[in-house]
Amino acid sequence: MPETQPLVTLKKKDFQTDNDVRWCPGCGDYAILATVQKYLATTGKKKEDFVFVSGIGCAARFPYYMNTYGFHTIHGRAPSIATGLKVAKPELDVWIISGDGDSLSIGGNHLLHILRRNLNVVILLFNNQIYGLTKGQYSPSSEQGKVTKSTPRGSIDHPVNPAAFALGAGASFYARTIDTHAKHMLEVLKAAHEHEGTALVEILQNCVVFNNAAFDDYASRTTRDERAVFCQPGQPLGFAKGERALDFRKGRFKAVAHEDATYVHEPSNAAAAYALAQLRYPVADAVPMGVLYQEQRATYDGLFVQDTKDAKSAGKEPTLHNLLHRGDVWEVK
Amino acid sequence: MPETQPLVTLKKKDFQTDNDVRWCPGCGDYAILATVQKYLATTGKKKEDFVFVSGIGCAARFPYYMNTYGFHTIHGRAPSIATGLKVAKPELDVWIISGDGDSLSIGGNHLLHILRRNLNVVILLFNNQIYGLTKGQYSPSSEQGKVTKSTPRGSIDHPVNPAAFALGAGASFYARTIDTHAKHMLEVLKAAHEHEGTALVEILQNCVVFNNAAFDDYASRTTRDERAVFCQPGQPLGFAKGERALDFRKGRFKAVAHEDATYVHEPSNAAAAYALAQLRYPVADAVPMGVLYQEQRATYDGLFVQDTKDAKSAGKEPTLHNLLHRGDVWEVK
Amino acid sequence: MGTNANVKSVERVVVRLAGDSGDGMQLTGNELTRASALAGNDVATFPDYPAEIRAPAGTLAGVSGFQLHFASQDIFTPGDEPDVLVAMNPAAFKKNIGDLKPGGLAIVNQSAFIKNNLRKVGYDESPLEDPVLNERFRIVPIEMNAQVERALENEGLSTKEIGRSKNFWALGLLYWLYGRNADKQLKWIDEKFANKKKFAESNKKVFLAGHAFGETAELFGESYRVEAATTDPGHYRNIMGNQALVTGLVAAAQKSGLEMVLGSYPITPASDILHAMSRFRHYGCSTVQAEDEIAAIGVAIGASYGGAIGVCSTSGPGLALKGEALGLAHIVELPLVVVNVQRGGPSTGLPTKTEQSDLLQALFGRNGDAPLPVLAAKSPADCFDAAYEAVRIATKYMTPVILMSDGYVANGSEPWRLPDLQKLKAIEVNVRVEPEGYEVYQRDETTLARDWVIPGTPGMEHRVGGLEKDSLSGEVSYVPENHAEMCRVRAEKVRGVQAEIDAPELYGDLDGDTLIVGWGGTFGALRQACDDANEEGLGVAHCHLRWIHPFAPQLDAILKRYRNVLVCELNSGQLAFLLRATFLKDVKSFTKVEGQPFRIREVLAEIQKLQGSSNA
Amino acid sequence: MGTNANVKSVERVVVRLAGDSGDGMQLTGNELTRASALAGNDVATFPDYPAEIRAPAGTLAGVSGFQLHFASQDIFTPGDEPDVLVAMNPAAFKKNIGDLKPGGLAIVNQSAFIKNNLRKVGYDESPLEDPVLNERFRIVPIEMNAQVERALENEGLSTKEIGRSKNFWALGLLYWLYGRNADKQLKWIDEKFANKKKFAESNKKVFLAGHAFGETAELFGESYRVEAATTDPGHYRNIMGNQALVTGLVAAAQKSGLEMVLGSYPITPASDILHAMSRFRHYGCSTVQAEDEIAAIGVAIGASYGGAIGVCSTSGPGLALKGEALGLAHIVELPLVVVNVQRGGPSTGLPTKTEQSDLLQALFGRNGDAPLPVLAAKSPADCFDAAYEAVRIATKYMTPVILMSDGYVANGSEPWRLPDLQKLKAIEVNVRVEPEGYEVYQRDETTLARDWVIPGTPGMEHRVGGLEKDSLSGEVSYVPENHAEMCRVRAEKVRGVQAEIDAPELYGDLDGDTLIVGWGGTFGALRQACDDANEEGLGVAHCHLRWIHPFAPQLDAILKRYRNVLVCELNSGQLAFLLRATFLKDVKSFTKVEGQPFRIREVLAEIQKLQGSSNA
Ligand SMILES: Cc1ncc(C[n+]2csc(CCOP(=O)(O)OP(=O)(O)O)c2C)c(N)n1
Ligand SMILES: Cc1ncc(C[n+]2csc(CCOP(=O)(O)OP(=O)(O)O)c2C)c(N)n1
Ligand code: SF4
Ligand code: SF4
Ligand SMILES: [Mg+2]
Ligand SMILES: [Mg+2]
Repeated sequence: MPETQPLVTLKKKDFQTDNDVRWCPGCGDYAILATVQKYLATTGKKKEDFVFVSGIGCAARFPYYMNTYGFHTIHGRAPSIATGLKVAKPELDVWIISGDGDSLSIGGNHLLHILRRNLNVVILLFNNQIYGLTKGQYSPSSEQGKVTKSTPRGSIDHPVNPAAFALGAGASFYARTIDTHAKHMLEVLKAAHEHEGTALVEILQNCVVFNNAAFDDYASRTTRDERAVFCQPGQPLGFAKGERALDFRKGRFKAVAHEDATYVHEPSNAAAAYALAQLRYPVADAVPMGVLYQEQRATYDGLFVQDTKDAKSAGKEPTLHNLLHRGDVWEVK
Repeated sequence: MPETQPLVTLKKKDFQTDNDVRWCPGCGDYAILATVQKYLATTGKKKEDFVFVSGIGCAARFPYYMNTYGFHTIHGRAPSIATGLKVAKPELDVWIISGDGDSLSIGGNHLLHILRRNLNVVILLFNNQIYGLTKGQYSPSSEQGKVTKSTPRGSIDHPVNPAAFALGAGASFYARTIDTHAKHMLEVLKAAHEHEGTALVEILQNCVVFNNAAFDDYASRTTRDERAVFCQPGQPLGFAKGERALDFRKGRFKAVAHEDATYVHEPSNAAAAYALAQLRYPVADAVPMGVLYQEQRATYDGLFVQDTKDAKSAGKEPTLHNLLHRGDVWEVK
Repeated sequence: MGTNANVKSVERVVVRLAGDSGDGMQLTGNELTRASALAGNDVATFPDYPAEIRAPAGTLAGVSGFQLHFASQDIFTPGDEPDVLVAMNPAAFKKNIGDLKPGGLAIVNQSAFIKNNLRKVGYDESPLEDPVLNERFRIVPIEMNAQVERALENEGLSTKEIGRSKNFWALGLLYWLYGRNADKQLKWIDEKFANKKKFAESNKKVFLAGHAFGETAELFGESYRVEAATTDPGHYRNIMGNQALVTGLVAAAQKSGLEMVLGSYPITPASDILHAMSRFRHYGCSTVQAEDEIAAIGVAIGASYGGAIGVCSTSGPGLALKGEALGLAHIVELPLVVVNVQRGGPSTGLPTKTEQSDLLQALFGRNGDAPLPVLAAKSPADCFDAAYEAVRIATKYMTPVILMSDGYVANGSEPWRLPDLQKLKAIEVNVRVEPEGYEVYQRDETTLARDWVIPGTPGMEHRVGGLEKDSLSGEVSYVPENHAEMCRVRAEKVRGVQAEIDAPELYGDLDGDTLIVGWGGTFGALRQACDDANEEGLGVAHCHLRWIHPFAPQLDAILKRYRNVLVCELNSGQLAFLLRATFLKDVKSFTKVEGQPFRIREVLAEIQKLQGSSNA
Repeated sequence: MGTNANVKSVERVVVRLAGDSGDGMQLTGNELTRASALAGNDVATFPDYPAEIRAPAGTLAGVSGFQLHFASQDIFTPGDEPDVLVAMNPAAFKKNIGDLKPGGLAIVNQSAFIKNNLRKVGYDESPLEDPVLNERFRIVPIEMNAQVERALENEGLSTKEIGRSKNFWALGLLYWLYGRNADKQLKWIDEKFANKKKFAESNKKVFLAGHAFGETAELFGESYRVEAATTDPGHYRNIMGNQALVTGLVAAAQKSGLEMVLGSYPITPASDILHAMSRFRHYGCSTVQAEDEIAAIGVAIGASYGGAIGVCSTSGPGLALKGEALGLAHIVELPLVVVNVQRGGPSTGLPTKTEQSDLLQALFGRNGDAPLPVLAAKSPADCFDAAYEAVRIATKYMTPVILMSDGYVANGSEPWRLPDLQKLKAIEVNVRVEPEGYEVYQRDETTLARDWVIPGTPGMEHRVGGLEKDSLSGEVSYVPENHAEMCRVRAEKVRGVQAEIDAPELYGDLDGDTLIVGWGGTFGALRQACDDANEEGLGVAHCHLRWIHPFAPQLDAILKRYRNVLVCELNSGQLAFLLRATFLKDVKSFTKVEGQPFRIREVLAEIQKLQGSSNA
């Protein structure tokens, strides 16, 4: 979202609405909301230029709490609605808010296509590895064997890996962050927002009611120092308080002593990003956070606008008369 | 599809129906049909155990020409119907037939989910990079800039890469072959059929009417010797009649002199497969064919059957009486 | 049992429990229901979830309610207005006090009436002292928190844990108030918390404390007893609609000897069907939680194609997405049951509220002429029969069947008399394995059903699909006359289901001027309104339709017999529209689209109005 | 121009061209149509594609047909039966000869009547010598291949290329037969093949050879002239339905000053709308070829939300998939036009054939009560008006509108009198930029439309969505009465569109007993049948409905005025059902579900039958 505009000074609270926030007490969504509001206030952009488009789910309630334009659409379809919106008004700053069910179950096809088209929007995927709104069924990102209301003997579905899926779909930007880590989230939001093209941000989000502590092994305040890798371009992929790091060897990341790691993070390396995406705790010792992949590529809306310009400069003058009088016209007197 | 059965001797023509084959003269679909029929005759399996399930498109007419069970369903939904079928009758040998539109446009979500679940079926994706049946609009796999009926000034969509998509979706098997190369196709079909899990085979298929010669630069009888890499496990990725090969360096494949290549094809290396999937002619010098990726993983239907067994051995005797008399029952006399 | 209060015998009681979403009101309600049902009362319940997410504590939006009606006679609804309201906080009080019957009892957790909570719902001061309210109702404030804390003093529980068991205190009090059997409840607590002994003990303590409070405190003048209802002999269970529905499906599968596969994508208020079904795997009934609504019906169709009974369960927005696939199932003529548990529409609408506005969608929501049998369940227990019947018709006629339920029926509960296993109708199945002379669209002469040939059967390989097929061979056919014939015969087959349908049962005063007609979950309200009207001598009959398509035989004659036909439904007049088109009868509509069930008195008032105007 | 044949003047001619899918019959048909239209004839066409894929050469399934009717008077249909059949091979001959008028002329490419081809369609020997056929028809066999080869002898073309230009030879012959202006055709060939000079030259040669053949060979006794029709003065173009529809949409966008975004997923027979629209980008009308049917409407809704006019085009199975999203558009009250070009259903059905069986789906195919305006185009040229009107209503009333077309209307063509730019109605747009006092669901007093506030407008930030909203503020609301009120007002708004609709035009003998009623693409057949019936003195009036929801004012009175009301439609009686429900009038149905349009004489026969029975 590059275009620079006259700077506006707004505060976090300018982005809050009067609505009672209706998530469960303790839900990770609160922190995300606060961080997004805080971030927007730093952008210098005007409230009216932001549009939050969401599907259905707990996460998808988000637009109601943002004092911007907002569209709470139907389950899974936010990307297509956002596409129409951006095509009609490319200058808007559009954010899509979605959950793991919304994006990876019913909305999987639209996520695929928005990513490959590279529409210039930010997508926040609140991944709590559960269907929250419908009260606790396993979701496509739930781990195999998960016992939920709909799987009393444990689920048998191999999970979708949101990062790998995004990369395979041709995402030009994928990052991962954590609901409880406001500082990191702010950083990631900034990188995503500044990216030209579809910036998919997976936020590990705690559903306190139906899937509490799902990420605690590697993303909690205490464990992340040990087991999360906060990727930085040009830096080794260190973790465990700088003692260890991931090294890239023959297409696979292995944990080594920090000083032995030769690989530095290169967000444009597709295969490396894909290999990073495979790392899941506890199979892997550490889980990567931050911008795993970023590539510069023309955006759909950019090409669309260009196409319109080209067509306008090539086409006959667009008058009603010319519209009607095409082809063989004859006159009857 | 492992289970061994008493061998049956059938001929290719046993798999043919009386129906007039209704593809355009010269269409690549004919060769695929013939090769599949030929392959099935080698399996020693009975006609009645095969089911061909398809969506909608030219390719999807396939079941009408197979003298097996067949279900020509609706656009994009064959994977979900196949899932129901396998769950109801896991012993069937189910093949899904689909096109690039059917699988990657409207059916993208179902393809994602069948792949990650790893249902034990073969999927033949006839990729002609066009919508054939609806008479020539660009498809998700069409190259950017393609001029078609619906894109007179060229398409602006960045294409879906079927191989990368499959890998990102968690496919346990992905292979690529060519309509005009019966021998290779036979090999690939055999590997796919013998794989336990979802075996996705992308077949580069020529649509002579709406997208003629789309693969001629690297997959035609003459060019493939130069520019196709026929991947074999444990072998270098040679091409150009053995003169050159692809080498894997820091997550990227580069063409080098054959003798300089140190990498041998390792179908279980996910990142390498992903890097191979990125190779598109002419950006890359060569395009890989054959089994790019294969992994052993439990199948959905396998787990399903196991779950049923477990539930049956754990549950109360399944009688109607027990069904009704659950919970607090009281009697009124 | 010595008690400080009189015991008064009453015929029926309506209790409404209301509190924060986290206060456990649904559990409390369910337990009291179970106890009442076990005591032989007829019961009817109405859980009313506020919104789809747990709202911040103490807000109006966060209030969760549960209404229970128990009686010594037959009852049909959870009751129009509560006799007793239990309000756990100011929000619950504010939202519900207006519904309480004048003179009714309000048991209020006074501990929650602190400034902060009062302010959240716009009370300047506590309403518990409001003289107007106190004149109108019998308000009994209790410091429940203190009571609970005292009971758990030495248990080593956190404040949060202590706070969470308030509902067991209230339950104990209600047990005392209605003389329920406390021992059974204690046993239940033991079982429920078998893995968390600590909570079992504390909850039992709290429950007994509530019970003892009723016994000792002199706050209540009397306690009540509702005699057992004199119901038909048999075995009974209390059951919720979605549970009964699944039981009916499983029973039909079991009876048919076939496997069943439920393909479903979670959606309120249908999700419990998926949950319940997932526990019947040992019956050969399995579930696939699909990636979306379309895949869910795809899975069900695939399963039916493979010789199992394919089922899917959804609600309105999901049904909208299944239209195309339903057309496929229709044209390939496979058995399939699609359950639609209706909720408030249009669009996402009011997802946790009840409505009947998907009827026309069920009938017409797909491309082309593709008629399907459509039937509806009228009460929680009736879901069993309706589901069983849906499977029976689907397999016998080789057709998808749409079964309509709604949020009110799905979540409500009532005692269910277990059916006589001998009397369950046979499930007819057309599976064919004989290749000789097989033609794909050959039909049974009576039912017009085609044969069900399962892949894997030797010698019968054939192709099916969504393109029009030859009326005999099943090959693709573009022949104009063939298409006409196939459309005709598919429609005729579905119309032929009428042969399975009894003439509609007429109830009430059959010789009056007025007939009220309904379908689905409004049954109870209409039946009671009919009784009430006849008590006033209004001469009203009630006819409740199980089948919407095809309509029952003789419905035409019945409708024409009455001067006033009032079709009552929770939508803007959809059944009325169908009846008008089918029978050219000028039926009148009484509709309500508020996400709430009918109240008996609303229907009664409408009858009075109608008769007034038609007599004028 | 010296000629060896008499020139005979006739009023009307029906020509049917038939050949293999690869024979270029559609192009030939279109060119002859253009020439006839340019010569001032009234014309009507009916292309009849065989199946969806090009079948193997020479098979019955591969036959592609094009029927053209041109006349010196007003005509309404492509004609029931051809006067002239051009058959390029045995398959084309076999499939079509039965339709030829007795005594009609069959021009046959004898070169294709070789053993192999004959065998493919089950002829043991050439039917061209069959005495029975020769008695019945005037069969003129011509060795076209030889003729074409001779004409191209020294052009250096391959046999395949030579074979491909046969159709231009046939076109040349037809030009001679009907005295069309050959110069214009030659110019057209030059333009069409501007980039392939070689083909331009060869095609011109072949065309002229065909023309000369007519002139010199003594095979035809006479050639024909059809005078220019005496039509209303004005400028005319020949136009196909889908083209006219897109022109209407673009005209409306242009008139409104707004951009337009078409979200579409290709589907027969609607794809040409996408194709045509993709060429109007310079008008600010753009297209997004979406990944699926749902995304297509999603894009359109998003565009409307962003202040453009969102449109999507589809056919029955696609509409089935859009139901849920249509409900969203309904509840958020954004303008949107959904075009449904109907084809044979149910399911995939007969994708290249015409039908009218999606009407009830258009009205009811979504969850909840979500009424939308629905209108239909009655002829190819009328698609312009209907599309323009659809946009006008959508923006004025802030509502999705469903526009029904069908395969017959979409692919057919007729002369179109270009509308007077001055007379095009204004497109009213409710865009609001004034924040003062803005409420999301505040409504215009007359139309009940809410304001259209485009994101980016300062000071008016607000949220919309699929949950029920407060009737003023637009905040989420679960208040029962509010939901009822919103449902009521949304329905009332849509009903209010009636204010825009003229009373239906009645045609024919208004004082008779019988009224025939139709909608959509059956217009021509019904109109002509009405004329024919009145010529027989049967006293028939015709009323053709533009609007299905809401119905036109005064329709009630009109229907009630006639003893016999015969509703004719290409489905199993869907409009009839609606009329019966709405007006309680016992209308009769005449239906046809064969994937084919009505023939005039079928309708006439039905009228005769009806009158016979009703007089009996
Ligand atoms: C068509 C349709 N089917 C089903 C639903 C029910 N539904 C609402 S949200 C949801 C899933 C929510 O999961 P997720 O996207 O992970 O969001 P969360 O609630 O966890 O934030 C489902 C299944 C729906 N709204 N629409
Ligand atoms: C719901 C729906 N929308 C649209 C269509 C039209 N349609 C049929 S096949 C097809 C795409 C075919 O492309 P592909 O899958 O690549 O198959 P191909 O014809 O190229 O083999 C489309 C858009 C349809 N059948 N159903
Ligand atoms: S259910 Fe889970 S995700 Fe939803 S609001 Fe509650 S805690 Fe958050
Ligand atoms: S249109 Fe293309 S893909 Fe379809 S049958 Fe013809 S050549 Fe084959
Ligand atoms: Mg979730
Ligand atoms: Mg294709």
